[in-house]
Amino acid sequence: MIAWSAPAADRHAEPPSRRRTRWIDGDPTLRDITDDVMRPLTSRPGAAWWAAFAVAASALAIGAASVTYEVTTGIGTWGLNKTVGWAFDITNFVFWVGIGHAGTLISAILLLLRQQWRTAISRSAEAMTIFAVMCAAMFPLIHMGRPWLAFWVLPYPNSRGPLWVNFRSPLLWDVFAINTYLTISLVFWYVGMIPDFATLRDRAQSPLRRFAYSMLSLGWDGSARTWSRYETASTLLAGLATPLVISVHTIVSMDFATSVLPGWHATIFPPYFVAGAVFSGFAMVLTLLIIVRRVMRLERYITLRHLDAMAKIMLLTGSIVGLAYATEFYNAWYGHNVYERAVFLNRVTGPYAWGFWIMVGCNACAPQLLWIRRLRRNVPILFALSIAVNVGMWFERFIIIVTSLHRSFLPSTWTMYRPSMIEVGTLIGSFGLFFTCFLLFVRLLPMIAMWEVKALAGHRDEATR
Amino acid sequence: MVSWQLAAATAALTCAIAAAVLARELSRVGVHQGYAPAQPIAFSHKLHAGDFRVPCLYCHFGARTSRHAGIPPANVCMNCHGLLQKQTTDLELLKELIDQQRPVAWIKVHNLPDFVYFNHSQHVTAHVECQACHGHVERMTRVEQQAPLTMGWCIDCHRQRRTDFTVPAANLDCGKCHY
Amino acid sequence: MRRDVVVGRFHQEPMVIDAVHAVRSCGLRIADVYSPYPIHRLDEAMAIARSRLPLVALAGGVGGLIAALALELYTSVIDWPLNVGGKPDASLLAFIPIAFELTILGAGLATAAGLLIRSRLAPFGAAPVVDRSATDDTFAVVVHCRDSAIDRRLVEQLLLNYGAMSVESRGLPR
Amino acid sequence: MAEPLTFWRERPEADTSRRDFLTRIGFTLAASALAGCSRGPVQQAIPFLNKPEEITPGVASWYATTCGGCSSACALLAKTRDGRPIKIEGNAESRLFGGGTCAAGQATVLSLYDPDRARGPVWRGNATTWEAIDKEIQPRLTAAAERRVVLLSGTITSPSTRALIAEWSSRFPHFSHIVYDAVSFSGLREATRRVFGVAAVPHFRFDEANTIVGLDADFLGTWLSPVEFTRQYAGRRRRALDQDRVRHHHFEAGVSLTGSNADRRILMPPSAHGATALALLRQIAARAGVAIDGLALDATVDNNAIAVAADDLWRDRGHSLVVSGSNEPSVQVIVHAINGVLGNVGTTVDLDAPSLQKQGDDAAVAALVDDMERGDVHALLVYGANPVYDYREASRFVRAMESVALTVSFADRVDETAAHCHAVCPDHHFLEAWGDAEPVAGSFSLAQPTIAPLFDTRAVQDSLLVWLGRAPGFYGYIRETWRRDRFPRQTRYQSFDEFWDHSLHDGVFETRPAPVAPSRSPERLALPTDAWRAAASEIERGSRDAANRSSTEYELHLYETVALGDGRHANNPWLQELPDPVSKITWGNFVAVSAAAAGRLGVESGDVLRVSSGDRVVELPAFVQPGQSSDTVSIARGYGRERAGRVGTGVGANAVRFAAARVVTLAKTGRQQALAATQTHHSVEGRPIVRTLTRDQLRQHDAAVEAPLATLYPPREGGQHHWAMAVDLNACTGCSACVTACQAENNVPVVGADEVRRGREMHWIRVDRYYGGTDAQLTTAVQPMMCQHCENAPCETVCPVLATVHSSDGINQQVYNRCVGTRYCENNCPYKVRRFNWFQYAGNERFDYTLTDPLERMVLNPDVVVRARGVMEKCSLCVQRIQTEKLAARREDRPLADGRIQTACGQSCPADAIVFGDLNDPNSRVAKLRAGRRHYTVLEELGTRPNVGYLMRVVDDEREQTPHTETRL
Repeated sequence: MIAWSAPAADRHAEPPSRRRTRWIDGDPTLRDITDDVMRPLTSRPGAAWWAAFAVAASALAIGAASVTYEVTTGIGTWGLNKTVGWAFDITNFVFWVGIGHAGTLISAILLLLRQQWRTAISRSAEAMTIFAVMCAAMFPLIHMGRPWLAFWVLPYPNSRGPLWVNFRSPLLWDVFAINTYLTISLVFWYVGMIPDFATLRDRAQSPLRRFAYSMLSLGWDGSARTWSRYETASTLLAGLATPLVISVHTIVSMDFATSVLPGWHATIFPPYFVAGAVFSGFAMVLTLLIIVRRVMRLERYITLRHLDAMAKIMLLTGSIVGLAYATEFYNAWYGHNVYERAVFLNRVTGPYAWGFWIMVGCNACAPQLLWIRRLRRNVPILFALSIAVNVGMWFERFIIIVTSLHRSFLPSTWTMYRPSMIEVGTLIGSFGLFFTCFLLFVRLLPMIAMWEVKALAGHRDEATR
Repeated sequence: MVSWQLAAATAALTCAIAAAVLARELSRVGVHQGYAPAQPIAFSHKLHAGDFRVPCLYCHFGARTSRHAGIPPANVCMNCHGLLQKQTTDLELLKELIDQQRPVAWIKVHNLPDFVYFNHSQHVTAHVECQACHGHVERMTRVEQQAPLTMGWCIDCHRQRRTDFTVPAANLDCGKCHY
Repeated sequence: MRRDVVVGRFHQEPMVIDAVHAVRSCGLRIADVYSPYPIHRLDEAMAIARSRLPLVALAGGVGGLIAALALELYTSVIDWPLNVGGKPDASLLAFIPIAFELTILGAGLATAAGLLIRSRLAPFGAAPVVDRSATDDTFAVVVHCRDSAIDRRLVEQLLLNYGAMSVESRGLPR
Repeated sequence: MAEPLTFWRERPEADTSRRDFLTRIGFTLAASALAGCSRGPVQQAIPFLNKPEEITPGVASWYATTCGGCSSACALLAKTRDGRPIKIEGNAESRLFGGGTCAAGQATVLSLYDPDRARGPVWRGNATTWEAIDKEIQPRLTAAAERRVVLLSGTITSPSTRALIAEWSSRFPHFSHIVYDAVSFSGLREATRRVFGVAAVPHFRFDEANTIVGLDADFLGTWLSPVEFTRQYAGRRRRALDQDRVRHHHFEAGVSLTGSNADRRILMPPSAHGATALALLRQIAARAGVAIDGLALDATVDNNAIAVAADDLWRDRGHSLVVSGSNEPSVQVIVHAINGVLGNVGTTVDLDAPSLQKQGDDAAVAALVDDMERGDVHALLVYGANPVYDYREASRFVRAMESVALTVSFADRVDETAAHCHAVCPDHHFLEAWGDAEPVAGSFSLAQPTIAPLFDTRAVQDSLLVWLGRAPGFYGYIRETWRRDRFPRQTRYQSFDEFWDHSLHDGVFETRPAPVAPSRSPERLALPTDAWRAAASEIERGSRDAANRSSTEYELHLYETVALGDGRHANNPWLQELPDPVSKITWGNFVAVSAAAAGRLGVESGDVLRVSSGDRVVELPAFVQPGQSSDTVSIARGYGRERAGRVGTGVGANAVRFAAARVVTLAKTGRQQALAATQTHHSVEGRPIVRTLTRDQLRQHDAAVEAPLATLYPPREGGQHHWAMAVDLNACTGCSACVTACQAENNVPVVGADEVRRGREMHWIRVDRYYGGTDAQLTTAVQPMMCQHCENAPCETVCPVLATVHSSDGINQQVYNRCVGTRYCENNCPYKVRRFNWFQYAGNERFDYTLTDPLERMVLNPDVVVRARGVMEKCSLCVQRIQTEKLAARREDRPLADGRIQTACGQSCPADAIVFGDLNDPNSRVAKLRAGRRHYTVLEELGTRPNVGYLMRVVDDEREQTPHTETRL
């Protein structure tokens, strides 16, 4: 027979776990969420945004000028020499790849781990990943002596025999790793945005926007069947992205680990680099979100609890990195290899020791402050720390690359490296590119996954009914 | 229903065709197959090498000993034409140039990039027919580049000469031609 | 136009679940439910079959793996083996990273493609159904009532009882 | 003419006009477009109009000639391609010099194409024709004939030219020929006159000497005849491997190439030079039981070191040798005395066939300047000398020139002296001219043109002939002198033509000369003579006032560098960028100060010092030179040219103006000028990179050779050959001839001082130099380092595009045109021998050295591509030479004999330290050497398995020459 009346609430009592932390402040209705998230997209950008955009764009211009000059004149415009073949270029590459790791980590791994707090930040973290990987991919390209022939690293049939590529070269592994990572991240990001595009489409006022968003939304209608398939897909992609993200930085670390140079040739590199990547990635997410939540007035969704959670991860990964530093030195001492020892002694006491100590201070020591709960929830402190970690992680790569190269096996070849203005300009430019993209992102795309937050809110309704 | 599938299909097809065309064009960059420039003196290989059966190495004697096959100096022409009565405008031009002590500025037909070291004598020593690379010059009134002269084309022959033991083995080391 | 479905609009997830249960226990068929976010318990409520996307992903992955190994082995063992640092032509260890990457790539792309194709998602795709707010804050339950034996008013009443904000009888979407 | 080597005979150079030459190389210009420049849309091929028999485009021909790079006059072979000389190699036929050359000799081929050469005769600053200038000069000469005409020349080793000059003396009663050497040996000549009664420079035989004591004589680098001496020295060391030991004690103030090779290097300030010689004589005499009075023990010298040296000398008496670089007759007298007492005269000091390589006469030059000032000289012809640049009183010389009615310079460019002359009659480059030479009495060599003159120049000898009123044609003149003087002294050939052709083909003709010195008895020499006593007291007087020197003053030690010598090569980019064998500094000279002095002055390397003596001042950067005598500063001469050309002008400062000064004062300027050094770290950090072996160890386990390291990979099957190289560290002196030879052979770019400072020099082979020990006992080790062609090359694995892979015959190949320039290979190379093209060096005005000017591009080797911007390059083991020899063997259907293939570095090495060959041939030299006890590979623990190996240096005492100890250097 048919039950004519609505059933009693207690039938829907939620399992207590759901109730433990509340990841949204206040209790916005679903529509409030839509409104809040769409506000930046509909309202006119404020002065703060324009100022930020101006700075980012001019940085990008500096970078463009530097790269143009370098590509047309020669790598000689950089400070490299016969002994130090890589410095700023690959340092920046590894730095940006590292940054690019938090995004996928947050959305993929935390999704698998059912960490609900990721919902508010995953979208912007993924965006950050994409932009960071773009910046990273730029450097292997422009560091080539003849970048216009870069396509030779691709195995395609050609009229030279055909002459293929060297699948034993870690640089080639990089090519595949970075491109795969970029592709999968883009797919993951886009698929995640389809339902939100639909929302935008249905809310859009101007026909142009409506058309654009309906193109992007691929005709999404929110049908239950689609949703169910959609969730399977997201889980699958997350499951794929997780090993991917780890493999990518493993491969990047192999650029060094598979070489013969003392200070590069180390089996510890893969885990060490992955931890470092996550570390720097979360630092960058923090830096960005602390600004964004303030500027975009999204404190309600990106709460102090979010910051606290990220701080904990920084504390963890930072400690792993610190341990890795220690291990390297232990091996150098224990291994009794004169070249190895010399390199590590040189790192601590040599001409680049200052960089080494910046690295240790920022990466290993500073994050230890995060043991204190009060600091984890103190926004200015967190911000300062996240900046420090970014700086420190850049120096980590610089120290690994330059101090191993400039004094390796034959003392007769020892030299010093000094960056040229062009290299500095290129570094600035990469930041310009990154922030320009990010600033455009926050204005053109929903920087919080509406449907995911709504799901949270919806469950919350249930829980509190 | 149909609309988007159709659209997608057409889009895919267009891209595929475009890519194919592009690839084909790119693979021909720097390949001058069929290059047959007009020469200052309309010398006919068909006449000399074909009809009169003058051996290639009589004029291009360099090929025996040198990296360059060489363009015959005017005095080689005169070896015969000094005696022959037949006169043509081209021959007069040649004689005129000789009188003025001016060498003939021929146009090179078969050009290799500067980063390739090709040695004629090496191939002559290995009994490679001139025609293997230059085509049937003895049938050409105006010489034309018949082979693509791409690296792949060289390699094919070198590979084949590694398996065919009736001929001197060829080498596949990069450093054989690139240094 | 024929009015062969009844649409009930809800504003809260739990009521939707109940309504769906109720409707189906009446022996009525749910055409579909449109919601701004996935409702997990709706799957069993509507008895939606488990997706076969994992198989697609597996296929894609295997394809990528095979393609990668084939490329690496063909180019560096069969087509043109070269002496690179004295290493063997088939340096399988060195081939692993790229093989792995292409596996992931294949699987990932296959998954995405599978999703889009199976759900008919594409540019110029069909416009949404019931109303625009279904992607915002409305849950729309669509009940099949093509059978003339069904009394639509009873169905509408049922939905209203289960907390629908509004109900309407209308033609099938699409 | 079928005789290839004499193809010029039928066409004396005068007939060959420039255009003719262009026709001849016409084809090549197109071909060198292949070799050098990028590829144009339409390429023209311009054949010969009338092909000379001997030239086939693309085939190299070789001509024997004689080096004009300095007065050593080494016998050479010049390699010409399509009519252009492109490479210099030693003439292995030569008994004196063998196949080796020095760096400067290698570079002379580039100076042929120097765009700054005079393009034609110049009269009073205006270009003119030879006819016109002859009309100007000849009457003036005849006018001056009744008065004084002087030919001021550098040492002339050409007997025919000397004969011609003799004709002048007969034609002009008041003509005199005065020989002026910038670096003079007249002290030695004078001493020989005093002791032996003949003014000559003995011919030294280091190959006969078991113990050598050098007093500030850089005989391996710059002194008298370095190529010959290096050959003798290395040969002696090689023989000593399985014989008794050889000892070399070297006393010097600055660190010279020779000093850095010595077993024992002892500090000796210039002021103690005489005293040291005297003390040595005293010790030797004591051992010989020769009673000498009046030689007091001098406290200012290192008597212990001298005693050790004396012991060795005495042990090897009769087969030892003492040489001194001093230009003081008194000192050289003492040195003669020492050699006399030791009985070395006749064995290691050969006076029967003396050296004719230095004939300068300082007294005569000084007198000449006085005469000129007095206006007694009416015509001055300057040939092969540049007194305005390098005469100790240059300004005075210039003033003196003003009072000469006619001054003519034969310089190849308008140099400092020519600029002050009325007429400049540019001489040919020696590669364009006929000539002959007699560097050592009885050893003759010929020089023949290898290219028609590039410019409107004329051989000096032709000018002299013309002005004598004779027809030009020095070629004929040489033939006549040879018919007259050389032909009778041989019996092998009946007809002169036969004799001439063979001499020209071989390039050398050797015969024992009639003794030039009067009969003298070594016995008499073994006793004190008046000459001794006079010299001794002279020295004692001298060293007494040498002692008083204020504390702010430093003794000055001027020296020649291996690269620039006396400065005549200053405009040669290859030599300017050649790292000094000791300091490793390029592009300019510096003030070498000891660490102690640097501390006192508060300066570091790179601080600019003001060096002054009286009113003469130069400013130069300081260089803290390990092993520098504490109170002495060393400055290289040959720099600071004012009219060398666009490359050499203004590089460094001219230190010759201090030649008169004994001491200088130093002051900080506060300015900085980074030194363009190619090596900035000097300690080997205790790493087993340059290995040594004591003679005992060598004897004990001669058989024992370590087994090769295990490898995880299955061995790859190799090809027909397995090329390998062995570098003998026991023979290598570090002279760096190989560096320039490689640069010439492989079109290696010159990048300039700034790029060198940035650590971007492009040399494919470098000579690493490590210091050890202390300033007082400096130990030095050198190691030529080029691509090691590893079997398991780290560079190959990491290249993404297969631009560097291994060849079937063991060569690590670099494919420039495949390279995309990731520099990963460079990073992963443990030896850091790869070189990256940081800029576009060819055809780039910013790098206008050797690859830009069309004239200079003619020196390019058409068989080696010029690398483009952004690609990696490195040593290819001269694969082009391997190809050529393999092809030749195949064409002639003969096996490829061991030793036929020589890499450029190995060929040029005067010490024969670099051996190349095929390991698949167990009897090849290299295979044998690699099997020997001394062989090792650098960093073998990395498992790179290099095909280039090294042979350990053999020492008598582990403490000597092994800079393995941590040092502060």
